[in-house]
Amino acid sequence: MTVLVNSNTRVVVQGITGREGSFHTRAMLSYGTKILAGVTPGKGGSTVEGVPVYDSVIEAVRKHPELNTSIIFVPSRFASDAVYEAIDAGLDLVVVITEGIPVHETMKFVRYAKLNGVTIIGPNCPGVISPGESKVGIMPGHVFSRGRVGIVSRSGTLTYEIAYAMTKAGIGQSTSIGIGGDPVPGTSFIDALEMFREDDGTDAVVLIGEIGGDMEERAARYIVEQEYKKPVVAYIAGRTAPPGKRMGHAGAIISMGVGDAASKIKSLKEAGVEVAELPSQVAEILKKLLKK
Amino acid sequence: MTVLVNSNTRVVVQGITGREGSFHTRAMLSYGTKILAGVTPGKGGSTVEGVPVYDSVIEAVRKHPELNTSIIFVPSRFASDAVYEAIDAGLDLVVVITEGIPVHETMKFVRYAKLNGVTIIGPNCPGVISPGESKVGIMPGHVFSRGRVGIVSRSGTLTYEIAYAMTKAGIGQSTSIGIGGDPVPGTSFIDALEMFREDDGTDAVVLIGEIGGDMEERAARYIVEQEYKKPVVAYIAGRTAPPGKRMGHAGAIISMGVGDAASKIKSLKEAGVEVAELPSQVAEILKKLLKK
Amino acid sequence: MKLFEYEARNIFNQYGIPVPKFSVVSSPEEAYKAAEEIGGRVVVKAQVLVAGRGKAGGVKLAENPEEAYRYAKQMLGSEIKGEKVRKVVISKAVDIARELYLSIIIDRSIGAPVILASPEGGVDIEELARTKPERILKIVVDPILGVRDYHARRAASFLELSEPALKKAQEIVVNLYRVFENYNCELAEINPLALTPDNSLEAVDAKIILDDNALFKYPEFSSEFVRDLSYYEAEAKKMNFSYVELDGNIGILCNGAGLTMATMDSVYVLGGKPANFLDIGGGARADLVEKAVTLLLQHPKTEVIFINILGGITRCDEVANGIVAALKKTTTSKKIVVRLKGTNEEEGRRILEENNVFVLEEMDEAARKAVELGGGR
Amino acid sequence: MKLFEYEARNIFNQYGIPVPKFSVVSSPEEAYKAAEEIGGRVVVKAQVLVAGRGKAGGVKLAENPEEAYRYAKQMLGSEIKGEKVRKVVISKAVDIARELYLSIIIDRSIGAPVILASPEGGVDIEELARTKPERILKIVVDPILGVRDYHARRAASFLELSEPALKKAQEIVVNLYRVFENYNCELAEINPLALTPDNSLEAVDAKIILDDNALFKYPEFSSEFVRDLSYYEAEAKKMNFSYVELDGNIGILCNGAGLTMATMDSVYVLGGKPANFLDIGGGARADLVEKAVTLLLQHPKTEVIFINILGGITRCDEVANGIVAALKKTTTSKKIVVRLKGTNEEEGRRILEENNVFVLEEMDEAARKAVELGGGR
Repeated sequence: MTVLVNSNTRVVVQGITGREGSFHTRAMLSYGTKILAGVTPGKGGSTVEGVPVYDSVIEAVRKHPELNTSIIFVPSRFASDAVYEAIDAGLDLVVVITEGIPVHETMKFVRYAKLNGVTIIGPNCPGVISPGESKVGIMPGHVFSRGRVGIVSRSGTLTYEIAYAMTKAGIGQSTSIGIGGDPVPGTSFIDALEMFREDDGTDAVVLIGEIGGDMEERAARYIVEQEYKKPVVAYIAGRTAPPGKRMGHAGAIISMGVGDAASKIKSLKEAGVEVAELPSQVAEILKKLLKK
Repeated sequence: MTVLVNSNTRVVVQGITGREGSFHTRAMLSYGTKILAGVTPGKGGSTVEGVPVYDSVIEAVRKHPELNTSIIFVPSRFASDAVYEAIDAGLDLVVVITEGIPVHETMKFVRYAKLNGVTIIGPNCPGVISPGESKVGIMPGHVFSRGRVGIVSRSGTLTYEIAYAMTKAGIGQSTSIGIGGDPVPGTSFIDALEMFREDDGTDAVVLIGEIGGDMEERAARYIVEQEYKKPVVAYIAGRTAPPGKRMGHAGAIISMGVGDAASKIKSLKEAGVEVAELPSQVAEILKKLLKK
Repeated sequence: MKLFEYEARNIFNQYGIPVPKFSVVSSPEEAYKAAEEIGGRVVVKAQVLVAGRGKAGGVKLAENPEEAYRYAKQMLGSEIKGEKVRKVVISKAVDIARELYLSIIIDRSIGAPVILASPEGGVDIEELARTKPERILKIVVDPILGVRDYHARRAASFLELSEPALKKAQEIVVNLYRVFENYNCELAEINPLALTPDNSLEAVDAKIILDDNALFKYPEFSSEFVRDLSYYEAEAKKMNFSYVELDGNIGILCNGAGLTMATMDSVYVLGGKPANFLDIGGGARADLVEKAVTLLLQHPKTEVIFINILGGITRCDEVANGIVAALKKTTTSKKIVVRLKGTNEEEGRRILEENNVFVLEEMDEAARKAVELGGGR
Repeated sequence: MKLFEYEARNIFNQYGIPVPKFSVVSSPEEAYKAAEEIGGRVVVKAQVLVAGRGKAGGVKLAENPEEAYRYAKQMLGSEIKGEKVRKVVISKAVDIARELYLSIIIDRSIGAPVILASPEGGVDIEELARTKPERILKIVVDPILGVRDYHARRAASFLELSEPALKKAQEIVVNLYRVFENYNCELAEINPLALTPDNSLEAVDAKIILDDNALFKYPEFSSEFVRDLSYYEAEAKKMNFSYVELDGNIGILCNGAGLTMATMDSVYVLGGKPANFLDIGGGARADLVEKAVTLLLQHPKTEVIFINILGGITRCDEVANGIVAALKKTTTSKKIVVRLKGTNEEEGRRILEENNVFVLEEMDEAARKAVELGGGR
């Protein structure tokens, strides 16, 4: 089994006619993702890569009642509206690729989604892939391979780096979740750990964190408190990052004394999580752990 | 059994130091309701009828973690704030006695409560009583008696009239819910019917409706669609009310062709509900039905 | 509370909803001047709150200021469906290519605002809902979220418009929702929303109903304008009673809206005809009861007064004292039937019986008595 | 983006948060005039964005206009912790009975705004959180609900005030939240909030940090004021790169924030010292790569440039072309290590090797090579 997306995932692409939207629609389709519809207001009636385009999500859902997932490529100024539209239309999972959404807007739609029982991945994220089943995101599909290790990560390329090393080492993935680099993500490390705990297709979890906030520390606490059974291997980026500087991601900043890598690494180690020093070591540690 | 309130109900009275609040605190206490705390901002530290008063609901809840229910007597301009405060403090049931709350505010807090899994009774309602167990409201307790018929009603005095007749006829009540006379109530007839359906202490339901809106018609539809098993007896007030006029309650108005008594009576009869012509007949019909 | 058209137009103007140029005037001379200033053809519209003023002659197209003067003169001071015309609106006449419909209402069934849009406006929306329901789009808005662009886009695109009117319609939806929310409206309606031959939009009529419970937020509407109330309605309002006039001869006075309606209905079911609905609310004291009874005693149509009180918070002795006080101040041939039940019932009964007022214990028998005294329908 | 104190003060003024009378000036003469106009003792405050200006001599109490002139002259044009002082605020000196703390921040852990209040202000809140956590009240606000009166009452009552300051504090909480929300703040802070001997309140300092992602909503802050950036930072910003200066000699250029940090860290773990963080983002074309490489080639501290690209959307051939173009335009003695992996990897490698640029396949070995060339720490 996998989490979040699988072969039953039916996708609507919001912002399908944009450059990013159409490019990744093609890439997702060629990976095998079932994309039934796209939405761009005012472009209803056209097609992109053979996918019918509608003016609104509700229209798409009426025409394709099997739709359960949205992926959003809408520019940041319009992205929140797109998220609410997806929630309103009754979708279960909304993957927000868009970078640069004001955090006040994100706080609101994340909270609203939670109250409505809708899962948000992102924003500012690469999306979710369950190798061989469905890719709802912008990651290069070929670096992933089917298997039994879950990945949850705040970063994109670094995840591909680690997944690629895992794949090369013969360690496949159940699902890789990119929760995104924003300060307030729709899905947190704890949420993902919880999903993987319940998933009988996942034997171990790779957690790829970075500076900023205390999500890693909270994950560590969760692992201890819940006596998390599946082994977790972590990598934390940003040990050499100076305080007060935003390192690429909106959320990657050590501020007001919170968010440095040392504290995260310490917490995770104390929770029994093996923390890799180099990205390449993640696969090595997994190999050792999974042999047991 | 009963619904909504019972001997485990622990009440905080919001607006306890006001005229209404203190009067009904005394009445509820003498009925046997367990009132642990009252709240009036700025009056923390005092007592009303021996009940300690706090400045905020959260404080009351910290001091009395058993609290699960609030009853609100706060004036209409401040009532919404009081409702949000009760929801925020984690109470399960909020009974809003206050009349005159703008419906835009009610719409919002009712929706918000629903999303947060909190039950609202009212606004503009007499509250809830489970005779012999708990009275969280302003109704005269002595007209009710313990028994196995549920009452749900949009009105106050009319309910007492009918309950009084039932009591005189030896037909007691499991719980009587006054959902209130406003156009957007926190709990609807359908919600109440659902509660009574699940309650093994309730054998039949009395539904007291009135003109305005289509809650009675929807209840009738629900009874048909759900093949409601328990007998329902209804009384609808306002057959002689002219259209376009507000009959006392904010919600009691026939407008835009919707809400007249005839339509409600017709729908209920078609759903197999016996509809009394006079309030006194409700008890008579119940007697006949319960004999079967 | 329904606003006058010109009040609603002023609000629309403030919120960026396009409204034809207009003036509100209260004399034919002003009407002439306004028509002259606006130029071209104008519409003269009587400012009344009753529905259907158009068919009743309250809306006229004037070709020139002289005609505007004449129509204004006809309308001002006249009555339309019983309502006196105190002001008229002089409004630039708009060329209409097509009439659309747009409104936002509170849908009681779902407890949420609903946007209603139709490409076929100008007609009665209830009528349209019956005949062509598929021509009305209904969009539910989450009240805690408010209107969003995607709602506005859906509503606008249902109106069968092309750019630039399409984009303009989206803005109008958002702005109408802002009006709806900021003024606590039960209804904010544009019918018709006119599409002009040059592909722009104009709100040719404007209708706003405010929630009475929110009126305190808008003092500008509560007192400044006179809204027609009868003497009895005005008096009842002063005392915070709920009062509605009916056609019969049996005056009804109770505590609680539901009980008052049920009492009214019982009288009817038992063969009588209620003269009014008068709910004095819970916990009323003697002085208020006195005023309520006095009001009904004054009313010419009321022959019998049926007072039905179920005392909970309300104390029967207070009620009795109020009734007696009212009777002492008036000499009346009207018959009074009182049903008293509840808190301090015995004391109340004693007070009344000492003053020769009939007291019954059960509602049905009291209603029967009232009908008997009233002589039936 | 952090606002200057005077910008934050102006916002507070607009939102009804009491601020001592002040002027912002950029010459000693203006300072004199402002002090004269305000009257009495004034505080001269250097407008810089770095923290701790008080201890660095950036805040002075002036008894009279002459002193204000002198302090302004000292401060203007000087540097405080490396930041040039371009403006000073002349602010009425406030008599302080007690210093309070009030702020609203985004709490990332819970994804919601949090109101922080303490009766002990004037000190560093992080310090207070360590030493006396029980003296800080933390109120979580539901972002879709916003601030409510009950939040404001709780926060205000924690400040140990009596009326009328208590009521005023409630208003300040509500208004500060409005600032926080309407300006998309990461932080809106009043520290200290001064309680004066006459029981009123004044925001003696004002701190606002805006969310960079929301800056487009506030063009008044984006360009009007110069914020200190180094040449390299300014250039990187123009091209939309994420760029941060570090202390070492190995320049880091990658695609993706996480990978850039991991590359930086790997260099460090393997014994080297990164000179910067430069993330060119996903899908970068040759011309952008060229500009990024050129930037690092120009930087004096950079001796080795380590380019680590994992191509997904980014194409390795585009990257290679960019690198080659940059190298062709400059004569440099700097050493370049390239790790290329992913889309069009072979083509990229070919292009680079034809131009005598070192290409490695694995990140670790490339990092080791870079450290070796950089000579270690």
